[in-house]
Amino acid sequence: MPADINRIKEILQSVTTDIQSKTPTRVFVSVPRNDLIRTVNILVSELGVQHLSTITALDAGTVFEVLYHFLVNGTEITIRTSCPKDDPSVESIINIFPGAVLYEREIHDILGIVPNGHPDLRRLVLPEDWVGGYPLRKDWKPPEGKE
Amino acid sequence: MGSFACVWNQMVRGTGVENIDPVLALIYLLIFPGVFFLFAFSLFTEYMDRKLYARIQRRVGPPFLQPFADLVKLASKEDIIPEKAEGFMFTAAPLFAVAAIFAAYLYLPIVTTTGLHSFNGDLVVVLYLLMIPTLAMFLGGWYSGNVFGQKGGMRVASLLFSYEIPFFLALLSPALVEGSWKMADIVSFQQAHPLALVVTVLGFGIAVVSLQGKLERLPFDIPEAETEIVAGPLVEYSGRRLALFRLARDAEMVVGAGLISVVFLGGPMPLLSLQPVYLSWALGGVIFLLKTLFVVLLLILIKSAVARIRTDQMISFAYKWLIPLTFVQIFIIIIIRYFGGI
Amino acid sequence: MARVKLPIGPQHPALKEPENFTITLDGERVVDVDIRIGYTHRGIEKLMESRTYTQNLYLVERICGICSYAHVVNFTQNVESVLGVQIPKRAEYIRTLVLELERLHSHFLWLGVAGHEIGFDTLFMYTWQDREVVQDLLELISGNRVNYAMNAIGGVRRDLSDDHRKKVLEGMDYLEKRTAYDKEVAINEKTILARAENVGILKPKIALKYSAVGPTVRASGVTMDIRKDDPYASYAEIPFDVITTDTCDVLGRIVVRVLEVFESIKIIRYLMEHLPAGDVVMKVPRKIPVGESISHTEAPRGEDIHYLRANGTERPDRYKVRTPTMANLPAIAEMLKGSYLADVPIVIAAIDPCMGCMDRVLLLKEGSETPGDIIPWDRLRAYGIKWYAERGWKI
Amino acid sequence: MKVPGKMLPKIWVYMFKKPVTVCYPKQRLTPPKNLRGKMKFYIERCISCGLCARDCPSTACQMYEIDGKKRPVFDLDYCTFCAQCAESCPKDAIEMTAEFELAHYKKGEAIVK
Repeated sequence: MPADINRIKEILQSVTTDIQSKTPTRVFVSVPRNDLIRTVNILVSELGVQHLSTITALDAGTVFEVLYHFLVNGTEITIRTSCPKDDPSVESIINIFPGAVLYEREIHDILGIVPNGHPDLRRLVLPEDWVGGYPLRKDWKPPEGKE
Repeated sequence: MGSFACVWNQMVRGTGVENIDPVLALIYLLIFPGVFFLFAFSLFTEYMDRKLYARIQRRVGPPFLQPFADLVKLASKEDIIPEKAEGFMFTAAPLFAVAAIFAAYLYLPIVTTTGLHSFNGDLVVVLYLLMIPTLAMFLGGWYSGNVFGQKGGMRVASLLFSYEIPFFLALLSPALVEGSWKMADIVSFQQAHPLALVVTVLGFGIAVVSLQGKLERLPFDIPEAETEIVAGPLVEYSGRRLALFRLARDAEMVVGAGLISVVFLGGPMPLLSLQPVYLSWALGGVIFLLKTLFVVLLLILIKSAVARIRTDQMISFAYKWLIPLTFVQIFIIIIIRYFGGI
Repeated sequence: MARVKLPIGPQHPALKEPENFTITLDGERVVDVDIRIGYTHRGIEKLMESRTYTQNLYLVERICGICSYAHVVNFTQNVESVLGVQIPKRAEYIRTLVLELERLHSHFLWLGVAGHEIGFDTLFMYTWQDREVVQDLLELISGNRVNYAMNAIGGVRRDLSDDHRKKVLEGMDYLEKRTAYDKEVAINEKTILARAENVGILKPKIALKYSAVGPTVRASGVTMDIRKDDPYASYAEIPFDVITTDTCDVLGRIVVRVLEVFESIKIIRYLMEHLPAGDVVMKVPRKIPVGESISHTEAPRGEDIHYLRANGTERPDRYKVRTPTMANLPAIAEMLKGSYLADVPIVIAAIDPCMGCMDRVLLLKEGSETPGDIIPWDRLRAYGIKWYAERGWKI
Repeated sequence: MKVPGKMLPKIWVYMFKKPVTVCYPKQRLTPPKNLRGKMKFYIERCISCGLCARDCPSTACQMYEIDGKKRPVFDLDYCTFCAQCAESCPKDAIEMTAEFELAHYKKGEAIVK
């Protein structure tokens, strides 16, 4: 049973009105990055969200977008937030969802977005002595002399 | 040469043949049923083990000479001794293992009722010699300087008693039946009273299961559990020394199975006194061989039907089931003897 | 022996793929686990940005060698959703068929691997023999055993003939019989029970806390199955049950997977009996309009979620893949703590890890060495020794 | 009943049965007809459109000048056998065959023109 879009609009009234839904099971919510933790908390307490599917980060030209995908009753609720390129950081949500620990390490690793408050920001997918920058940024160039 | 003849005379007394040529004694020691035969038979047992295991799993399995080819290949490979390894113990361990097994083998009554040399208590000597490869394994693993090797060595040492005690007790039960620690006496007794074999069936089962543990085969291959600690004590071994360890393992299987077939199944029994003497040897040898292979078959069936258990489970299995059952076996024998059944 | 650090991996017989679990042992007990991934990082997400959608079809497939089709279905569903097209019904049925066959082959493979991890090689060989039946069916339907190349954007590439249908149904009959026996063995063989019962406990609360997915959470009694929750392909029309157990241990994970095999057989029978007629593919434009889409499927290992951002060209702007193993990984550390060393392989195997899928993104060369250089053996060895020495490992 | 050695009866039966694996290359299994193996290229049907080379995900198929016309050349060293070229071809000039034994000694020997 998909979550009710009107219910989501109602509970998130105080945070944002930018809520889109093309199909019943996909909801996109855009929030400023300062309101991220508040939004997630509202979703958890009001809607009973328990499962974090993943975190996607991407280089959207002028800003970095970070998308948090939550799954509740078969509906994929995506919270979209963004951070400027000169200050690539978001609040870490691992206090609410400990399962985010690897996803946040991953976005830190490949895009250089710092999740503030994350206790363990070692490399995840790239080698520990990697110096080639952040490969998923659009301005990234592969090092010279690749195979 | 004189001493050989002396030994030989003592040995063949069972069949009533006197004054054998010392050359034959050498043949006995080196070719049949001595070192060379054990070597070939061990490799054959490994082949049988692998082939039947493969067939049970519906695979084709290795060709006949594969174990030999493996041995030759390993022997011709570079022999690496890790820097961290304790040189002497690490290199000597496989030699101890092989030497002990080959020595133990010579005491088994294979073609006649006695082995190369028979004396009171030879059963105990064979049991002790059979323990040396396990100790060599522990030392080799411990001194290899590798974490996995040490872990494996620890496991070898900690599991030692869980199978050695039931194995010792089970193998001593036929000795209790006969009242002698001499394998020649046990075999002769069994030849005289074939029904005595029935009494020790329980002991036979226990001995086979403990032998499985002794050989570190499934479900007791905990010391070298491949998916946990890679190869355990053998992790740093390579080339010749690994080949020797593997040969020791195969020979241990033959000697262990042979020992069980001697004390529980009557060894080369029924012994017929045929003329010339080598015919009766041959017959005894063939019977012994078949009995040994039967025990090996049991080992293979056990191996293919179970999963590996954990260290703690193995210890509790040994103390909860194997050892009490051996006491039951010994108790049965004492009662039967008390009432003069045998 | 005091505390020992045991490196399980990157190369270790318990792991079929290179990952590193550094296990701190106190005797035989595990006290701490540290996980390091990334050894098979291939840069697929980055690579996808430089390829057309058609080419990406085959790249996505190669994220994983086992659940490859779940990834392709996700990719095509994403692209179709951005395009706003509805694919023909028959195509949906065929996709569902291949998805379920893939689940069968993955679960059989897993059963075998689990058997191997606890040293039960005979079970391993028997289940893989059954798996071969599924593989032959997949080869018959798609033309290859592993990477099926079945999907096109807007449908599937190959149709199903009556002969194929008959063969699939025959195969299902055979598998049902064999799996009944496997189930009988798995829940009654004492040595398996000894190794699986009360091992790798994952309480439902912890499972939810770490957002675990798939059979791993279903074995902890959490009902979560994307096929039911958010039906894709033709799952909305098919009657089937979501299997859960509440034993929370490795045995539960075995039972869930074995019972799921029966469910898959049921689903495949239904599909074969109700296969609608019609086209299997429709024409779609090469250029995909601006838009974004999320698609998730219930891969054999759990929820597999993909995100696509399209920018109106022939190539995607960003493609994000999150494989089930990645979601289950944080839970492993919880399961391992306090268990025996001997349980480590089976506990790791119990989530059905597929490290290759997990590590997708990229790698050109070790960063500190000049990229493109061939590193000589002795330098590589010195580097390795240094690497381990820095982490306090004795080698 | 929960006992160790539950499989013993089956093991005993299988011990005397033929193995299910085959000794390749002495024995061979026949692959299904629609296997995606080595491709066959009908040059007379080719209209040099280059769609195959464009869609090839692994640069195995590239266009070269042959007898004054652009023709695809397939290098099987790179090929992933996805059959997208056969799919893309508007004139069905490319066909996948069931031939799968493609081992060769040197790089660049396995080429389909």
